[in-house]
Amino acid sequence: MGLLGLVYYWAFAILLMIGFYAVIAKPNLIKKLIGLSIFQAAVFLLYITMGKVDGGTAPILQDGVSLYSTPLPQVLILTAIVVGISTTALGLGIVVRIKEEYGSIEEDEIQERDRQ
Amino acid sequence: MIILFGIFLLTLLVITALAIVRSESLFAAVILTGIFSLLMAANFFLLDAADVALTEAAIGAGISTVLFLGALALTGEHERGGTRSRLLALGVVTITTLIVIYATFDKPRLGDPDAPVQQHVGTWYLENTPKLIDIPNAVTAVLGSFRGYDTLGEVFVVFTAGIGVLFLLGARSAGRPGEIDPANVPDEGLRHYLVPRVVGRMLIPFIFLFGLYVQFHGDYGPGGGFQAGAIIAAAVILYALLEGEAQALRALPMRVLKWLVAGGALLYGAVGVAGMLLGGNFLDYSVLASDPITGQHIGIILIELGVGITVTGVLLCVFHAFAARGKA
Amino acid sequence: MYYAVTIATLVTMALALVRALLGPTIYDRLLAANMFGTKTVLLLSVVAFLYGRPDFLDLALVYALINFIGVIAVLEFIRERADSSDAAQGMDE
Amino acid sequence: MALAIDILSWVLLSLGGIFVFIGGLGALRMPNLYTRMHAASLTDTMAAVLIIGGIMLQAGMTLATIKLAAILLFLLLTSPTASNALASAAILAGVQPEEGPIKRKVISQ
Repeated sequence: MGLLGLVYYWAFAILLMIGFYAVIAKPNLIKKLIGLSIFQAAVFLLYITMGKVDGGTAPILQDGVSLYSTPLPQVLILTAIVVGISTTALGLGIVVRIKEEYGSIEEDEIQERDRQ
Repeated sequence: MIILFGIFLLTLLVITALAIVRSESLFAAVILTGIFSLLMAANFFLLDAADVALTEAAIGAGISTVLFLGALALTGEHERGGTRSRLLALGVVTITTLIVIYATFDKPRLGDPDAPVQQHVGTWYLENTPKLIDIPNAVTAVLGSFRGYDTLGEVFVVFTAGIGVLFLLGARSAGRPGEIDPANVPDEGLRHYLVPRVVGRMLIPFIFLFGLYVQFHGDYGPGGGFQAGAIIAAAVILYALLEGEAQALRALPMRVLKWLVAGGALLYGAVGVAGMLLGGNFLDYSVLASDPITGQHIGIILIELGVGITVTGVLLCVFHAFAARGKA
Repeated sequence: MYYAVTIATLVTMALALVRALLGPTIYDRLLAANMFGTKTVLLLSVVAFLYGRPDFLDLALVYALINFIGVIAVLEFIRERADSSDAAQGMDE
Repeated sequence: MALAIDILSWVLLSLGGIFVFIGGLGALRMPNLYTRMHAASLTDTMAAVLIIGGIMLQAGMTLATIKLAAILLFLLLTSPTASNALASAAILAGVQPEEGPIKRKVISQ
């Protein structure tokens, strides 16, 4: 295995930072939210990667199988996915209201209007 | 061999993420997000997380696309482009990536049986699921019983998010959302597109049936309330897309949806209180029946039902709130 | 043999992704996303057997049932946009 | 008998793999949207029938075969529907099908 076993973590790091870049560098609020959901997905990937065990199988018990991947990270992430979409919906709701009040969803234009 | 497949999928995942961030059109970004979700689900499946993959599938195929498109319809679909202090951001991101990658060298390799994750409480759950709860799906056992408090908290977060969206988008719009008079909306939805309409209508009952199967089969295979809630919400959203908002609201009025949102969370809490009244702890299901294991089974089925009802209600409320805002 | 099918599916996913990245119109991307969905169903079915746990076919079933909702949503989105601005919008991007 | 079923299922699976690949190639190389759609949707359907048929032969008479049959049925219904909806959306938005011999255009963003 060696380094091959770390590639998943590297992908996690890269995805995390792609999402983070969208959040800090893109002025568009919806783009920021999409970036945030990429960030979120990267964290999901990290948890699930840690739970995997060699030669194991999914933690749904079956006769004749003795090695299972650990169920705990899967439980945490399963609920987090549904919570993630709900909070994203809340964020989109806020963006829609901002658009209605400010007429724009670009961060700098909103700040411009706030200064006036 | 499987690990190579996984790494290939991860490469595609990273490329897709880059394309999403670079894309100027938000519409294109949303469609690429659909591909991202498919890749994510395939990866979860390769990593032995069948339940998680099922959740990602139920949410990613349809619902998230529909929500983002609903928001785009209200805000415009093009990014103005231009990036503030791009070099600074790139620098920060590159340095952080390198630090995180450097840190991964201390992590246990993928699938290492001696990793800390495999040592402590996870093993305990796997050993005790057959003894204490006696259902095959350890994920459902942990979700519903061992960590029932956690799940209760998550359900309340979903509940709160739903209420938040209703507050934000329900306020101060001309026609109050959900209260549109169905008779006044003459022609909407895809009524004139016969192929999607006929096939879609034919499939809706099957999607419902499959949602119920996922809900109640969750003890024995991948599934449970979270996934089933998303699948059933997808079926209703499909109906709304094909026949128009008004028709969907006539079939399942906003009033009912709000009851569903609150009722599911309430059912979950009530199961916990029932345990207390019967002499156990909060969310201790073993006192619900004379035999503790039967009690656990009853408790898990009831709370999963509560979860499913709340998730369906919240996702549908959010969908209708966005759609109604567009028409008001 | 399952491996061969898996590899063919993965390569096709890569080709579809290239199409999704090249565009040029939004509908090319959507076509690629839709292809990706079908390929994922096939991949998941094959891998379920590769792992020897055919009870996980439920996952492929979810995608087979609800993956087309995304395309329907785009059609509805375009229809509403065309309705609200009667003038033809032309191609995206 | 078992050998015959094995061979048949391998043949189906490999044909399916070839179809999948051809579909991907078509979606990538065809010159415009509607031809790409044609390549992708036709091979999608054929490949699904072949591959899932091949797995069904391997699975034998089990619950898995019934689930596979359901997957195949729903794929056969939804995949062409999605193509239809996609084409409708493209036409509605004004993407014109080209007539006559198709010239390969330079792809520009």
